[in-house]
Amino acid sequence: MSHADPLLRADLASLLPELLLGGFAILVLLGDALAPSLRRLWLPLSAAATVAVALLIAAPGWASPSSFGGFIEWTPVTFFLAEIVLLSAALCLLASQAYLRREGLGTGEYAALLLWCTVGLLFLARATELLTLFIALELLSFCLYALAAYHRRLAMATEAGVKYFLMGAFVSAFVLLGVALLYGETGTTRLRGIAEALAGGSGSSVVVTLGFLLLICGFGFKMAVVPFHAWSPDTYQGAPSPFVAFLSVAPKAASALVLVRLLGTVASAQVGHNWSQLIALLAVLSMVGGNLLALVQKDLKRMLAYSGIAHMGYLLIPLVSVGHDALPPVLVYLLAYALMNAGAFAVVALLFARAGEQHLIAELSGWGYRFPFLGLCLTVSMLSLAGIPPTLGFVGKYLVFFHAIQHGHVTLALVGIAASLVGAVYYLRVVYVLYMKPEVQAPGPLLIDFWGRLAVLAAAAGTLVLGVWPGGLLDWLARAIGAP
Amino acid sequence: MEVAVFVTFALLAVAFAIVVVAHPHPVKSTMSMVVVLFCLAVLFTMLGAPMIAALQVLVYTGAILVLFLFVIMLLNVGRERAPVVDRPAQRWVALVAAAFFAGFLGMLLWRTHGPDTLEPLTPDYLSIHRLSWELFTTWILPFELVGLLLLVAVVAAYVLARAPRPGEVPPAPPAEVDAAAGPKPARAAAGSHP
Amino acid sequence: MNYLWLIPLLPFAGAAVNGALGPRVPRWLTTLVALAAPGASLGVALLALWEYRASAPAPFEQALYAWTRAPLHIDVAFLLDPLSAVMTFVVTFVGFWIHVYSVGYMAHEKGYQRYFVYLNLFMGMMLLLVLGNNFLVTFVGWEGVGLCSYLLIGFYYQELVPPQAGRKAFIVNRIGDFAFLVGLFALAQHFGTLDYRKIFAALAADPQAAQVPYMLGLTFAAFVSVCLFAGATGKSAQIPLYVWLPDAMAGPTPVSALIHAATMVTAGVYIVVRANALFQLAPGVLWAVAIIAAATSILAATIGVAQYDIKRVLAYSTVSQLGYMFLAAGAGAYAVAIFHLGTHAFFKALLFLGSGSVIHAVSGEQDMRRMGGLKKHLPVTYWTCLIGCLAISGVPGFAGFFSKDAILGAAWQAHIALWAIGTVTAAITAFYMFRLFFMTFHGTFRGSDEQRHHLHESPPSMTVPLIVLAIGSVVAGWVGVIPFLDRDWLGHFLAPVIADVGLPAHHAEHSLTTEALLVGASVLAGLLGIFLAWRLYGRQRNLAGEDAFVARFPTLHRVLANKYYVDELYDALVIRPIAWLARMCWKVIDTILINGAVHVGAFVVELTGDLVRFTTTGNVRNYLLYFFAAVLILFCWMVF
Amino acid sequence: MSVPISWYLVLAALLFAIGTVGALTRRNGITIFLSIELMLNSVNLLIVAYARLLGDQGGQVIVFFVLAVAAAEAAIGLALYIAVYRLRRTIDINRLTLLRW
Amino acid sequence: MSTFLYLFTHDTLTLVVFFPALAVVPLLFFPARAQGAIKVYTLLATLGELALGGWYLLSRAAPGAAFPFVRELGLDGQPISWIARWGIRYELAIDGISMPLVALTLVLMPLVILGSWKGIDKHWRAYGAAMLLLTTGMLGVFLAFDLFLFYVFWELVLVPMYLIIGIWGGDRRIYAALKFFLYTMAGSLPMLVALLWLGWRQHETTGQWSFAYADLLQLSLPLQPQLWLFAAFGLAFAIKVPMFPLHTWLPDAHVEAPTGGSVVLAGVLLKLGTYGFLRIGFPLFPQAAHRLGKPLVVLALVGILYGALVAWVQTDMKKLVAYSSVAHLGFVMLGLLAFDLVAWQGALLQMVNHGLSTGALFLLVGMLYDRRHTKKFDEFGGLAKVMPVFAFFLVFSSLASVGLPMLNGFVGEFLILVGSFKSEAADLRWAAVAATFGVVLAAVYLLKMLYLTLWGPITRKENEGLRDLSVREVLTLTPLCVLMLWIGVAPALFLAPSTPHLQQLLATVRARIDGDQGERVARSGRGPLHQSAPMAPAVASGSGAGAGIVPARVPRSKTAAAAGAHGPGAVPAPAPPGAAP
Repeated sequence: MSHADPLLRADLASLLPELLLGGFAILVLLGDALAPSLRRLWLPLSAAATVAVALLIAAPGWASPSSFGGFIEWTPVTFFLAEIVLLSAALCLLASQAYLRREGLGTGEYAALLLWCTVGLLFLARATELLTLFIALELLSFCLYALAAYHRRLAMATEAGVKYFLMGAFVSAFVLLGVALLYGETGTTRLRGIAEALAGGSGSSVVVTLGFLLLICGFGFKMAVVPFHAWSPDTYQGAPSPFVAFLSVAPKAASALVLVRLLGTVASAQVGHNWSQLIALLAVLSMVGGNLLALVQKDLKRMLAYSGIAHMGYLLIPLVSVGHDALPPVLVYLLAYALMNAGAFAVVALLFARAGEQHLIAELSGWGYRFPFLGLCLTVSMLSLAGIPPTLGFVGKYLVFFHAIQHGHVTLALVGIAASLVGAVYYLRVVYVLYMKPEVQAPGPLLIDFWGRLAVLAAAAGTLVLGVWPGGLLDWLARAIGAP
Repeated sequence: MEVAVFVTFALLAVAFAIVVVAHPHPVKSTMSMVVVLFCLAVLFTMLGAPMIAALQVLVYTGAILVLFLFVIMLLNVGRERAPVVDRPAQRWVALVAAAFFAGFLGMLLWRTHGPDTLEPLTPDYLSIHRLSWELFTTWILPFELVGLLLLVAVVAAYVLARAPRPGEVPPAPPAEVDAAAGPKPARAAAGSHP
Repeated sequence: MNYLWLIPLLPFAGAAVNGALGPRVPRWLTTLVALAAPGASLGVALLALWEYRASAPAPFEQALYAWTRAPLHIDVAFLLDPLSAVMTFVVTFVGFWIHVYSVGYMAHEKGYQRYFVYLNLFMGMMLLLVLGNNFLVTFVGWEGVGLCSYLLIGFYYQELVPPQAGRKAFIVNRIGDFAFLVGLFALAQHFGTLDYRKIFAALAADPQAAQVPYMLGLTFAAFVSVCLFAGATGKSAQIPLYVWLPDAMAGPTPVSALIHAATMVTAGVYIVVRANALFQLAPGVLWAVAIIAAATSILAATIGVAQYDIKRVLAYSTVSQLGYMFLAAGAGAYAVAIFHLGTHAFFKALLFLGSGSVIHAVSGEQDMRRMGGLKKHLPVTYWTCLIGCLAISGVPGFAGFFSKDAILGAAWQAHIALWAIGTVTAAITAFYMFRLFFMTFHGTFRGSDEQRHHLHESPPSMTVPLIVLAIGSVVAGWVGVIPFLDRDWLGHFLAPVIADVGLPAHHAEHSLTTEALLVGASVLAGLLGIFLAWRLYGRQRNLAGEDAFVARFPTLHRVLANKYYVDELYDALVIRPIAWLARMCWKVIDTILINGAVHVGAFVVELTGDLVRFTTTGNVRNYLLYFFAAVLILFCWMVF
Repeated sequence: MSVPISWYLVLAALLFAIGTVGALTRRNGITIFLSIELMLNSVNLLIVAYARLLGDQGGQVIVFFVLAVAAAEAAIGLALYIAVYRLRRTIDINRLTLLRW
Repeated sequence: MSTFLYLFTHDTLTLVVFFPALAVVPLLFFPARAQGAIKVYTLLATLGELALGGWYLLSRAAPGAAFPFVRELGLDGQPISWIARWGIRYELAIDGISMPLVALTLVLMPLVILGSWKGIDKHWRAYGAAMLLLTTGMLGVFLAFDLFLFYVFWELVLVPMYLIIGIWGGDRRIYAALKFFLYTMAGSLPMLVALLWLGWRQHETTGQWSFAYADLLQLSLPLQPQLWLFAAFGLAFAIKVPMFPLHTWLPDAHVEAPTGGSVVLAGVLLKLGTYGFLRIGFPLFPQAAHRLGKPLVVLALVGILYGALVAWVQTDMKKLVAYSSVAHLGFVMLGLLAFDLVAWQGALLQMVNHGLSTGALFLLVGMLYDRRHTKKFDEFGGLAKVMPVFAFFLVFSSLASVGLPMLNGFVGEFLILVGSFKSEAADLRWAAVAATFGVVLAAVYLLKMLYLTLWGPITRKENEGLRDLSVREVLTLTPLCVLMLWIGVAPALFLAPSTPHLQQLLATVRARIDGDQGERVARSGRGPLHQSAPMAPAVASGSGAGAGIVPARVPRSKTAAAAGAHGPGAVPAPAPPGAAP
């Protein structure tokens, strides 16, 4: 460990988005305590802040590529991921307003926790050092635990929180073990340092393998990859629906990036030999398992949870052969997933009046006509999830499969499409329930507000527009990341 | 001498660790945990980390475990009524897996670091001054993060455990919600597949 | 002669105009259009023939437009050569008079306008068939007449039987058409064109080229001939596809006269003669044609003996007579086949129209057992029918005599057995025709009183055509003899159409003695048949003879009356198995195998999902264990 | 003689495994959480031992942070238990199975 | 952006393709209850599309000549890039092959809307939107000249059709809709993989990213990958066609779909499959197509006969017509697999024909259904008495479907069969003969339908008071019938625009097949097409008795074929002299 760089202003400046968001969260919290009557403002305001930060970080040159002595970095990849995280946070915040109002829940803490969680995610995405990674992970996890159980009056919500918490704590112990082993074997916790040390031949390869494996499993858990997925349906089902729009997207996205980093380190350090097979195995398990399990769900949220598991499987496909060109598919897929999943959960949040009960798909029967706008947006989300053009979901699938094919993993692509076929069944089920079944029951007392609609519209429009014109996005990624 | 101390505290730690996980009464578990942590603190000292040892005793034993005790008492958690586990498979698989894991990891570490010899402890290594220098320069970012983390923890704990505010809908009456009485598995629920 | 295309077009126009006018216009207008179209067509045809007389036998071709262009160029084109000239004359002439007859016959029917639309359409199609300059145009007409036949047989669509009969006719015809089409494909493949003149020119230029092995172990010529003849068996009701024709009598009687006696059913003969160059190159096929024709003729004739439905008797007679024509063709005497085609068109149309007149008179009754003694009520019909019967029986002086005699002569040269069958058939023909005649016109009326009350001679619109056709039935036979006092005038006229492919000519002149003997035998056979009929039916003036016949040969009668059970045989051997197969395809392959596999696949997927879902027990300790176990397993997998 | 470093490491592994067993076999939520704390602490031991082996004070810093995290975690976890207990009057994990399948 | 504006404001393919989709937008602002207005608007939109498209086609077509190949270019005269990163272009183009199908789509859509007037009684707004989107999708498939774009349109078609079946369908509509969707997906997903592989391969070979049809056409792949790719593409197309045994979605979809849905499904959607084979499957993977030709021919034949047989025993009118589609499309497939110009002409024409006649039949069944709410044969009989106009149209359309000369069906079938029979690229004589038997069966089942519905006495009281067709219904059917007759009487006019394009395509394909076979000796001097008569094999072989025809029909020598297969990169041998267009 070198004796370290002094704390520089430039380094602090590179924490701009985190500082802004975190600070804003504190302001919200204070405001909530001081002026409770303004509680309807917090969520839209926070969303606006998120959007503002999202716009702000697009400005060039405010952050150095690497700061705090190589603890965090700021690259186009991180930027893109940060945008995804901020986007899903904004959508979640917007969609939550109606839910929280309907359920009589406080908004200040909610907004603050969500913003802090976003901060944690940004750190997670940026961290290139294992301890920072671990703390960021814990930071965001704490927020997630609290938010999952935010609806304290609901048995389901608290149960979801406890389950998520126990799983998370258990897994974080393993992650920490992994960190410890890597630290012990290489003497450093910086990823680059680890790679260099390993390339230099230090450390026991088996122990290092175990260390990396534990980390990968840990972040696989966060991504809800089979076989580390079991928590996600339970948690999604119990947690507040609009929050799941965030929970199901942002942590997965950041963890995926961490996974990319870890795999990149592993690859450059040349430790262990069958990481590719490992990822391929996880991908296949997730695609097949997720889709099979989603197929038999009657609860919309659980179905979406399993679908999310399956999507993480698709996402892993490019990581089988991790390299520069694996990033665009992953990032685009994440963006697509963020938009369509957030859209879907936002609609769920708006359409299901009884938060403490199951969200049966059958309840939506015929509501496509009662709620033409929401129905249409949900349909768009479903089609995008199913990978039907011209949606961003399709573009994502296309890139993922294309990557697989370019690297000779045709079998993986074929498994992927077979799983997609199963996937189409349950996504379509939502569509047909919406439009093809006669209405069986009138909705309960719903609250469909402007912000919710805005979130849904943004998600659906984004899915479609980027699906039709993905060119700019892909060009940008290619230029920024320098994929071949 | 050192070996004797190590063996004593190690055995103690293991023994009480077993008590922690095996004792049916949470209070006893927690108290055993105190012993374990104390033993570990001793070992930390032996490893040249007196600062950590002190923190261990202060933070862990002094704060965290007391918190545990408070909560246990608050919730009035008694002995586990049923046998420790109700599904033998879970227990046996867990035991075998853990044993395997311990054996494997232990063997691995033993094999890897068995021959390693330790440098004698240097003052530098023991220096708390240097440690804090490290903490506030190299590790400043995690340090800041941990600050936020603690804030989050406070808020989160408050959000979760606070009493309902005036005007807020109170929690549902505490009812013994049994899993069996919960929502039926969706398979059995109404709705049809094509 | 550039107006040649008007001949088929005019009837089409008539159909179109009447079709467009609809059923609500005054009946006289419908009649006007309906008669004007074939009338004009007849006029144009006569004009064309008159003009053609000058340039004959050089064929006249007229291409209207290209139906398809390269790579397979097919023109919509017409051809006037001796063969089509004869056919055109027969079709337009007989057709026109049957139209006239129909005006009277259909006067009280509901679908008057529809009837004439169909009938005009038929005329157009038939003329397309005979005037077509290539196989395709002919085929268009060929299928077109089939369609009209379907529509006209099923004219009384509100009854149960006629639509079924129509369907049967169409489908059986289609089976023939299938073969015809395959023949067309072979021709197109081999020659790259379907033009008659190009094909026959190529054949004439290089007959050997058609002798190459092709399909089914046959030479090209044989294969195509087989296909065309198979097509002809459908259209011209030969074994094995003759079964539709008797059923086709469900249509109005003039239809039977026009389509199922005079014109459409002879299309098969026409096509065989048209393609004689190919048949000539396939002697084996010619034999087959002759044998099938002979068999058909005697089979149908014997069935005709035991029928009571007046139209059915005539139908079987038609089948039998068509067999005669094919017999001639099979014996290589193509001109003779056409000769008989022409004479038959007259006398069979006459007979059908006569029977129509009878049916008209007895209020739709068709069973001869409930007729009798109509002679005094229907004098015109009686006398014209007598002429028809005499003609078909081959009584000297009447048309049938000449053509039948020529056929038997050709058969004699081909093989004595063929001649023998032909002669026996002639006797049977005479017998059943006069059985019909006596049962209908002689004796006492056996129908109900109500029918008796309504007995009347038909209106002039019906009797005039009868008379015209009766004259034709006499005169037509002399055509072959008289015009230039050249025996076999028709044969010479048609000669350019008959291919000379260098094979030994089938028919040299008979010696005079042989000739005389043959003529004598055939006349004798006819007279014998007439005599027998008179003995059984004419003399006793009631049905005693019939009863005696039935009593004497009950089994034979049953077999004959049931048409040798051929329909039942087809039903059991062809239709039922195919229907069974179809149901199997549907119920077993489609529903059980394919859909079943899909459903089972879907079920298995869902079942797997349902089983796997129970791993998500809801107990978080299980989840922890999953994680832990997975880590361990993956680690072992990674390390070992 | 000094204690070989591998003894510490093996001890840490052993404690970690014991903690795992506790987490996997207990049904009382608090005991499970306690077991997880035990796991964390065993990792602390591992890190300190490694730090000693490497002669790197960074390891101690890590442990310092881990302690803080563990404390925070305890706060949240126990708060969650309280929330659950309010509704269900139990923190028996086996009974928290409203959400399943 | 300026390109964008330009494309939407000029007489372009883009406008033709996307006009219906644009027309959806105002539709969304209609109040849901204003069904009448929505209907009229939708009809006007489809008519507008017909006018636009019709103008586009007519202004470029010359009677009797080839339809020009028109490529959609940007303002700068360059192809328009869509996803530049992967060389994906927004490349629309039209030629004589797609033109008839585009025209068919344009003509059918207003009729479909007219035909749905009464049958669709709810959610007209959604129905109109789905139909219009469907139009865009279908036109897009026919006009896309970039494979990626093709795929996008291909999938785009799926959703509206799924909704149409599922929302406005019969009792088992959801099952049918899902089946339709999943079958199609099951085909199109492997196609996507194959497509991506192809794009990658293109990049590997040329260093350029491109999915453009013209570029991929240049890619000569070895046999092995070709086989896989063809299998993947072929699966997608075969499901859409549908070929036996992948057809079972069709009867369900047809039976459950509303009238309009059935018409579009049979009229246009099925053609996507055959068009795919013709445009993509064969030209891109000629050797593979040729290798797999035999099994495919067998499937096509089975489809013809099996479809006909099963149609025969149906008790439901729509199901009968649906199975008849299986048979008819079997003919098309046979024609395509013959690799013969005449057969291809016929196949292309038959695609249109089938769209017209089967479309009309479905419309008629729908009209009956509107009146009686049943399609079962038992419920009918003797309708000709009460509904003579209906009877006329039903007979007319059935006869067209049966393949009666002078109507369109005959032309297509005749050309297909002649072409298959005389094809030299594939030995299909017996197949053609067997297929010809399908013509007989067509008569069997369609006449059965006529018999059971129209003829005989009226057996049910309900049928006695049935109204005959209204003016609207007659207007719906008349254009179809006019076209059926027109094509039947003067097919040359309809064949002319596409023949040169087909010929060119065929020459490319044949050249590569021949290269694969390395067996040009036997047919030296003989082009794929005979234009001069007589050109009997006998002529080629002189008067040597019987020997002339044999060499041309010699079964492909195994060794020669294998040699072709092993050729590295399978460089296509130069075309035989006659094969060049």
